[in-house]
Amino acid sequence: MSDTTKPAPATRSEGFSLLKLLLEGRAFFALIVIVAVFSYLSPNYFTTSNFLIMASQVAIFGLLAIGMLLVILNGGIDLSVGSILALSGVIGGALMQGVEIDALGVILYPPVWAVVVITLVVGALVGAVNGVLVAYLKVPAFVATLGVMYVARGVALLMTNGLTYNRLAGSPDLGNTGFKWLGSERIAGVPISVLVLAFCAIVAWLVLSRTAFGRWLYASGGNERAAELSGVPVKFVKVTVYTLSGMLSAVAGLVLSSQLTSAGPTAGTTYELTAIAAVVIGGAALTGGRGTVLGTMLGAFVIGFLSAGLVITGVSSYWQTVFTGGVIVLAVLMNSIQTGKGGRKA
Amino acid sequence: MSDTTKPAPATRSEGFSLLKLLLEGRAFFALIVIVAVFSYLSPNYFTTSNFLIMASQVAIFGLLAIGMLLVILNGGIDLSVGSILALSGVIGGALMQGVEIDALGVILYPPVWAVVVITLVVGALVGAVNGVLVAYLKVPAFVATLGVMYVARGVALLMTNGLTYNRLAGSPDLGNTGFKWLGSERIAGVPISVLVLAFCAIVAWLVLSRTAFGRWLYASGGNERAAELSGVPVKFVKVTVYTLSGMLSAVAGLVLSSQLTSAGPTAGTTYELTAIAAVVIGGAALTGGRGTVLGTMLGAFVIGFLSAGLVITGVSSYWQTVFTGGVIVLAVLMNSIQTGKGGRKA
Amino acid sequence: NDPANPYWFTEGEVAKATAEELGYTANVSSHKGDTNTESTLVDTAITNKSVAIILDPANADGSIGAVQKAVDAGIPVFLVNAEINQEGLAKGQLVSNNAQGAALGAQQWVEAVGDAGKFVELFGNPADNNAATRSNGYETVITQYPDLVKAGQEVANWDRTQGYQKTQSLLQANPDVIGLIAGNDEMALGAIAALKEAGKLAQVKVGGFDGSPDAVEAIKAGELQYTVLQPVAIFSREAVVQADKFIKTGETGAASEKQLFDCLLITADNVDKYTAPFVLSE
Amino acid sequence: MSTETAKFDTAEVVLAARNVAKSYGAVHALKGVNFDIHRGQVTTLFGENGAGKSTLMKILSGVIQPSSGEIILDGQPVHFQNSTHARDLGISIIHQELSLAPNLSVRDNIFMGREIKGPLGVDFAEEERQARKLMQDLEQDIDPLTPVEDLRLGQQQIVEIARALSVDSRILIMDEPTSALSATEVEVLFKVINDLTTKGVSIVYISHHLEEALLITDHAVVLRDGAMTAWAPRADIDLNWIVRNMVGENYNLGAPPDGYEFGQTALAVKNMVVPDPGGNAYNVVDNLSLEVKAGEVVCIYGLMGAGRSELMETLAGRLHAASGRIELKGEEISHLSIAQRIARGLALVPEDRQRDGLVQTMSVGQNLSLASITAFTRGLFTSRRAEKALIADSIKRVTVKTSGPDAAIGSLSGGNQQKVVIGKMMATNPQVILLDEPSRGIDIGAKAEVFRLLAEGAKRGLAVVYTTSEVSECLSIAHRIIVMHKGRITAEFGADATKEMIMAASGEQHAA
Ligand SMILES: Nc1ncnc2c1ncn2[C@@H]1O[C@H](COP(=O)(O)OP(=O)(O)OP(=O)(O)O)[C@@H](O)[C@H]1O
Ligand SMILES: Nc1ncnc2c1ncn2[C@@H]1O[C@H](COP(=O)(O)OP(=O)(O)OP(=O)(O)O)[C@@H](O)[C@H]1O
Ligand SMILES: [Mg+2]
Ligand SMILES: [Mg+2]
Repeated sequence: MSDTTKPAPATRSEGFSLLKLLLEGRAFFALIVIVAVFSYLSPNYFTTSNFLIMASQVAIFGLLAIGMLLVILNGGIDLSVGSILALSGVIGGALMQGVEIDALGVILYPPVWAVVVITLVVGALVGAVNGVLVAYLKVPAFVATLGVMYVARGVALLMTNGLTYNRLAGSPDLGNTGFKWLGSERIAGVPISVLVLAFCAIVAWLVLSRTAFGRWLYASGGNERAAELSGVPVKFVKVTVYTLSGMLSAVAGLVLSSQLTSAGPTAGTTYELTAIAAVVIGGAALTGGRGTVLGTMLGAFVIGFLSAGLVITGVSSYWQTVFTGGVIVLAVLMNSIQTGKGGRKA
Repeated sequence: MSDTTKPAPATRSEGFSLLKLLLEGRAFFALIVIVAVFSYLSPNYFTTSNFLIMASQVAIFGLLAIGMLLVILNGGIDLSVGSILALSGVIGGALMQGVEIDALGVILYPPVWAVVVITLVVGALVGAVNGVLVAYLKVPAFVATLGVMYVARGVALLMTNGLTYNRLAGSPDLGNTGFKWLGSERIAGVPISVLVLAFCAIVAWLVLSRTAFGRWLYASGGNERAAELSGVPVKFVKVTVYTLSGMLSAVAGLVLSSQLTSAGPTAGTTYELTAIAAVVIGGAALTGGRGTVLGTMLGAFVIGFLSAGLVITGVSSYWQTVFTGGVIVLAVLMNSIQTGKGGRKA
Repeated sequence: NDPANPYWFTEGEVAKATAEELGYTANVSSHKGDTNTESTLVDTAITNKSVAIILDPANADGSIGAVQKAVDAGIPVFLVNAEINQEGLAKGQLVSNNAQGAALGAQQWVEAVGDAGKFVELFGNPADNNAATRSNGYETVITQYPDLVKAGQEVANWDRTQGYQKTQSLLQANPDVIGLIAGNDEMALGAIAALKEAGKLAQVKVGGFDGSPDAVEAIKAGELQYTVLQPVAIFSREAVVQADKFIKTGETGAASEKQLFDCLLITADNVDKYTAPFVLSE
Repeated sequence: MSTETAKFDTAEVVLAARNVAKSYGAVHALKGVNFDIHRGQVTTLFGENGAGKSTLMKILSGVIQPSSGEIILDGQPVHFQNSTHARDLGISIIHQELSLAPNLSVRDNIFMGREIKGPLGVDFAEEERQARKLMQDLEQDIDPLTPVEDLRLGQQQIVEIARALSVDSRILIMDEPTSALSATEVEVLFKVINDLTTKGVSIVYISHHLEEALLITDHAVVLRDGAMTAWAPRADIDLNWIVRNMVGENYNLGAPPDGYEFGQTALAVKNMVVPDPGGNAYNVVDNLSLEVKAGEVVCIYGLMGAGRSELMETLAGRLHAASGRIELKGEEISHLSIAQRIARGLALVPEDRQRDGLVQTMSVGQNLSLASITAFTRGLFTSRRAEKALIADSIKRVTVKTSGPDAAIGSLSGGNQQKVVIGKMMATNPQVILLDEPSRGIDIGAKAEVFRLLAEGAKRGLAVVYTTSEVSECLSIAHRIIVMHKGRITAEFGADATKEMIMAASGEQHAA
């Protein structure tokens, strides 16, 4: 009877295979094409310094995209990342300006590490609100995070009255210098923001591929009911991914305001779309359960390198818009055609 | 064995039942609460003239939301509606300014009806591009329409070089007056834009509830494979809904530029989110197959009446953002709780 | 800034034309008010080894970092149109005198409206300090007339569609207003569309700011009372000229970093002198 | 009728339900049932669709909570918080509906939710080793790293079984584990079950394949309409006993309809080749030719993976043949769309009713009328009256048990859902109807009704082609039995064939 079963397809092998990666990663092709084209068009493109600068620009989107990937793997979507980025930037900014404690009449200047921790906690909490709305109150993810997107943005605007916090550098006598470190320092020539991105990406990769949580995430994204019946704590997984996405947005917010040494409440508008585009270009399915950190990073770099290249070569900003849209569709199209041939699913 | 089947739930009845409508339509409740609260807060809210003005503001979102409903019923999503609105407004504007025919050295001023037809066709074509990408090239709807959103916006910017077309009123000696009619005239005291919305809503309602196409749409949104095997032309349905959505966006674009008697390429930014919110507040499921025109209209009115009310009562624009988000989540939450109690679906 | 507004469009075009006249190649890019995009664009300028940056800062506070970055890379920066809240960084800050312009506009507005009645105001994007500067300028003048009562104020983000919708609602809340003063022309034009629709254009007098071609058309048509011309064409040109000087001589040739360019009033009387976008020939 | 006092039996009761009732709103799925599971023995549970079998099993495995009554484990009352809790107490279940994550590999599906922890997070190597071992035990050649979505339905069911086996539980509940398996695999499963029972594991087994279930049962329990109607040890039961207690009368699957002449050739397939839609090198339908006359009933028998589904789907237009002709009443139809084929009188009842048959968001009535909308469209609009008449007619014709045409499709029992799918396609007035495994998961009563329906249709000139994996279903109403193996027809028999002949031709080495 064993003759009725089909042989295992030859390409299936868990081991890390570079070839397979290249073949599967249309995002990788897209990236190579982009780099090649722009290097040809502008002598300034293919330089180490430009790549580092571009990478540090990608960092913001990359961080958001990692959080978005987690949510999308879970079968959800998070529209609030841009707003959380703004809100946490503003909160970080407010803390750097000092907290006035009315009862004592003093202004407290928390040290930078405390600012960072508080900001991350706030981001995580807002993310957790998303998670609770989606997991426990069963609000569709699109709606829940859309609502939170508005609310978080509104709160950020209210906090600052629409204005931007400046002077985030801190001052030595208040003991709160160092905020700029995140955004503008370099270690061995690599901007800190790039290192932060790399760190987060590696952690996310480890979590997804080596831990039980990672498998729970893929399982509940693939078939939530089945995962639940197998004892996967699906609600916990859900709340956690939104929380992590919120926290990563806060990290992005900190990096951004550190890069700019200012924090404004309108930062990050429409970044959610860019983050989603990065994840999807990276091969993830919006229906959940499919996608990798590597792909997402490639997706983020495709978008970032493309827009930087368009600016460097002096393409008008309108054409930039057109090209961005075109590349998003093309990159995903390549995939559809590729799998459309092989896969049996409709 | 007939005794094993469960008795009919009491509320099931095809006939139009007002009570059922009220009970199912949480959007209806939300609307009543909103009207009541603002009427209490401002004497100017509960007046006929204000309702007509608010309705004419809702018209834009309502038109987009009808198109969005069709797409969402099909299990898709259309992020490009705002861009198509802008593009078609700009095209309408360009045509009103006259088409220069180089070979002849003359400027052609098409009559208004021709402008309207051409604009609608362009909107439909852009929509059809979405449809073909989604149905035939199997690009996920989110990505396809995201790409088209960028491209359409970019084209609109390129066409006008970023500027806004003005002087859309036309002039009698060119025989192209009348463009303003759509946006600023009234019939029996009701703004034309509201009548346009009502007309489109009624047509959509008839199509959805009384035609084969409507049935096909619900079926292919509910289970595409089953619909296909039952002889539903699922690809045709898909292309058609995106085309209709594009066309309705063009109608909205015409109404808007007629109201403003000007057409700018940045109009309609982020309107897609508002349109989606209206559809979802109106009870449609983003997974497809569930939703009604009536609900969507209620959803659009909830959003429109809310934001107008916030302006009239003088709430600060930041709080407006917060409230909008809150209402979106609350309205959908009410539904989740309602169905969560009775329904058997998880 | 966002070139979908004729004001910023002219700003970019004039600067570009001037630079090309002086033999430079110029890239015009827009940050659309987003400080992150702005910072990205500055990075690109650095990568492209630009000789000078003419920047319309996105944000008085938020743009300092970007300017700092360019200065650190040894590129002179000239700010136009809006200021940043730090001196000594840019080689020059060439801005129109918003306060003076607002006062000028408000006086003309009071003249048109009369000195008693209710009015409403449309406010620009609050993240842009010009919005507050202008609003304060209006305030200073109008409060001298105690019978002019501000019945409402709405943020319309410099945008025509929002100006239209916010005005519609403001009219509902206050049917008896006699004047509307807007932070820029786009919002004023949106308001005019709303007033026309409500048939109240005769009752409500509207004032704008910027001096855009559309506004000038509206003045000609008698719909808009006046607009305040920002000499954007002048200071854009001047910024490039000073940059050129600085590159060649190390001196900008200007007396101070902050240079205010006075705004001019355009009314029905002098509207004919408006020869090109944002240019009023004397 | 017996009581639950197990006086015939010495084996101790490990898990028992006492007066368990479960209601969903107005629906009383269970009305106070007593049920015993004995150590080291197989208890089979019989009952028609919707009798409450799955509901009872879900309660016993902690998936849902009973409305009233108690559960007794080893003599002590227990309360399961959830399925994980029950699993920790040694109870595992194979669900009737597949509950696998299609995007994950076989290994990940088996171990999700109860990972084997190693020093560096999850010990994937160990999990893989165990998964491989399980596949060997089940005599399946499935690589543990294959994504489940690349497996056929039957193989997925094997994975589901493997997952339950991997838990090492004391009590194993199997809710229709074999609905997608063919005889050979069932045989392997029975071997595994025998091994388990000798080790003291208790089994609950549910199946609509009554003969098959009789092979392993130690006790039989019959549920009817949410209540237990009979209980007996193996020695006292036979097929008649089960059927009698299940549905109250004696059913048989009927005989080939006779007393009329076949008409013209309704469907002809000539040298059809269908490449594997999964992209593999072989052809799933390999140079196959077939003719069916009007009024003829043809049964296609084959093992899992014989290519029957692909043959059916190609005929209906879902898949496309690489070469060959399909003729409907002499007219070539290969180039036509599914809708056009339906309009010309060729209808397919698909194999997987959840995935391909029903639109879950629509009511029973809308599902029934879906394929024949044009029949009640008057001009531009549909006619409510005409549609109602058509639905009422369909419900009567295929005897769907439903509270009304507006009931949600999900509220029907599996068998009735199946009848809705058949009714939907019958409503198109086909000349040829293809049914892919029409009896899957439906009870003997419903099965008999379906076959009666087909036989009646044949008498009126309908050409019927159906597939099955149960030989007894071939030997019911079919005039002709065709055996498929690896995409080819390996044998053809008349109605007088025997079980042994059919099984031998299908490539099954050891006849069950
Ligand atoms: N979640 C639910 N909500 C409402 N009714 C339900 C639910 N689950 C089951 N039922 C009803 O309970 C009854 C028993 O269903 P159950 O699934 O236990 O039947 P079964 O004996 O397993 O049938 P089958 O042989 O078709 O699998 C049916 O009438 C069914 O419609
Ligand atoms: N020659 C072959 N060698 C290996 N595998 C084959 C071969 N032919 C077909 N198959 C596999 O068998 C599958 C055919 O399955 P299909 O569902 O059509 O069978 P079936 O007879 O309908 O069985 P069932 O419905 O009981 O699963 C194909 O997907 C293919 O992977
Ligand atoms: Mg069952
Ligand atoms: Mg099959």
